[in-house]
Amino acid sequence: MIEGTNAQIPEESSGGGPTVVIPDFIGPLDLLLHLIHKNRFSIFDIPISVICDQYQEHLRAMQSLVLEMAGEFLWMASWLLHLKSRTLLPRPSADQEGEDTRQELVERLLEYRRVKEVASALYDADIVRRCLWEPDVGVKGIEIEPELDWEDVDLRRLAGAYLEVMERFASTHPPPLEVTPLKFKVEDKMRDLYERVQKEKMLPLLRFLDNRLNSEEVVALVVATLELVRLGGVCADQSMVFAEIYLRPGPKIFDPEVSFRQNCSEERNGH
Amino acid sequence: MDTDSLNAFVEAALLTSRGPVSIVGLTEAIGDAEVGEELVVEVLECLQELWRRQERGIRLETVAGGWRCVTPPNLDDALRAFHGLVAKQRLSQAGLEVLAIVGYRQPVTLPEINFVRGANSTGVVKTLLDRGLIRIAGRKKVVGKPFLYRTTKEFLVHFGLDTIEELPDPEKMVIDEVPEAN
Amino acid sequence: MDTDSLNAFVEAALLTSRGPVSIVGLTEAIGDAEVGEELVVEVLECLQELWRRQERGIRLETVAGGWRCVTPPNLDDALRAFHGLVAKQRLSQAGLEVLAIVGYRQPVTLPEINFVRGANSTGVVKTLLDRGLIRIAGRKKVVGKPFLYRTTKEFLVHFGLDTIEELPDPEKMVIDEVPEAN
Repeated sequence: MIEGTNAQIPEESSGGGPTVVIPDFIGPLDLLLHLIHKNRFSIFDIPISVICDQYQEHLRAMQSLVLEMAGEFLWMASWLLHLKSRTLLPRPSADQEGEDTRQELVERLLEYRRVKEVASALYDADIVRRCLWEPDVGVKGIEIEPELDWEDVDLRRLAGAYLEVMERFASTHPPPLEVTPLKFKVEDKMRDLYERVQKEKMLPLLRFLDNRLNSEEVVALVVATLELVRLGGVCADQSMVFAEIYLRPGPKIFDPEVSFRQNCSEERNGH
Repeated sequence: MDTDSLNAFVEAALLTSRGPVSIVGLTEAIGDAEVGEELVVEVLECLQELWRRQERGIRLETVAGGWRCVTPPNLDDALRAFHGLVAKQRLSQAGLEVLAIVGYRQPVTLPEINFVRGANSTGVVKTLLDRGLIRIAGRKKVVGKPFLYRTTKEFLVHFGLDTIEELPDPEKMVIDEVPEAN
Repeated sequence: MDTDSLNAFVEAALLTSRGPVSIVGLTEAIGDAEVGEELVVEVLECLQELWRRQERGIRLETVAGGWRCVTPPNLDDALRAFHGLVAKQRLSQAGLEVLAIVGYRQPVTLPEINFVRGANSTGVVKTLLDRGLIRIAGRKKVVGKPFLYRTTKEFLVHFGLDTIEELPDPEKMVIDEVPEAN
């Protein structure tokens, strides 16, 4: 005998809903089978009208139905209503279409019942066989890695392996550095620094750099300082390692326009 | 290979293998013209008998076309306590239904599974694929080319079946098929 | 816990553990005030004696961390041969990765496979060639003229595909909820 519901089997999509019957019925066919069984009807001779009403009743109780699942239950409700309407309306001749639809319902119920039978046999097997452990004895010198049975390697495993490889590749090969236009030009910084040193006569470089938050600006300033020292526009001195670096006016006059032109030609000649 | 070595080898091969071991594989590895498959089967049956005793912590079963060592089910609680593992998750009713459909109608597509169950089975199919109980076996040559599903060897092992034909016959299980007068 | 169950549990715990098993761990898992460490040691020594016999394929040795199951060293060669044979019906993770790279990026050269995997794949490529899952399809016109690899018809048959174009988008296949045709 088949139980309309198998209370022992927990339903994964139940989600701990309220007191309604939802968790017990995992589909419209399941609910329908339950109703037929409860009323002790034969699948081959379902009083559509009664079943249809009871089905609707249950549906009303299942207010918490998830939208996706609701569709499945409503589809069955409309089917039953359709069948019921045909049984209520007396037809002069044999209603062939109605008979076919009714027959289809019977066949689907029978098929679903077979599925439930096999499922319950699998359930019994699952209970016992979940409790079995395989030995895990090693052999010295052989790494028995958990390999896949070739028969069970399918497209999904193939695709999964590919994604894994590509992910690993991406993580070990970071994308090339993004080249963004420079926000701070060395030339500008040279001009600013030179003018500032000329004006203030002494500039504590490290403290000056500390106030700059942008690392790009710091880099530009350091390069500008080195360049100015090289051209003699400023002098830099430091009393000891890690001590403050003081910039003072240098022996030469720094004319940005001239220097940059010179610089460029020097570079061209140098290479 | 003398009898003692043969026994020892078969036992060691079984205990160091994951999944069922085939008789052909064992015989081939022995590679001794004197040791045929019948003799290997004899050794296996001997071991099976030996391990059946109450005080043994291992059994020998035939499953998925081979022989496989497993612990007796009643030791599960103690072994879980020892290894510090929680119980394996049960299969849901929906999962069991999909397995039943794939099991005896394979190869089968998702729309076909949905139709038989009268309910959407997408998530369930995905879970079963992840658990390795079903696999994709190509595409059906119809509009949309949906994937075809089959049960795996792991399915046979998990449910203790030698071949898929051992799945219970639903026709024989249903006993009230004959309509009663009411 | 009665004597039979105790024996069975200790045997099962040893056989299902890869590393050494401690007496404390065993005694705790048994969790029976009547079963102390001395009794567990007794059971272990009994098993050790039982497994020492010539026709057994398993030994019990004491190591730093406790007691451990090992196969007798004289079976090493035979077991290596056996597991080597078994490996032929199976596919390692590395094999699966190379097969996936050739499948999705064909035609592809060995240096390219190595680059993507970040590991030398020479042996794996050879195994896949031997198994007829990939084939050589000419040489790439670059320095060294390396071989180009493609998948074979056998590959298509196994995965139930008609053409290589039917290979599904890997992202859709694994990440999507719906393992449906695209």
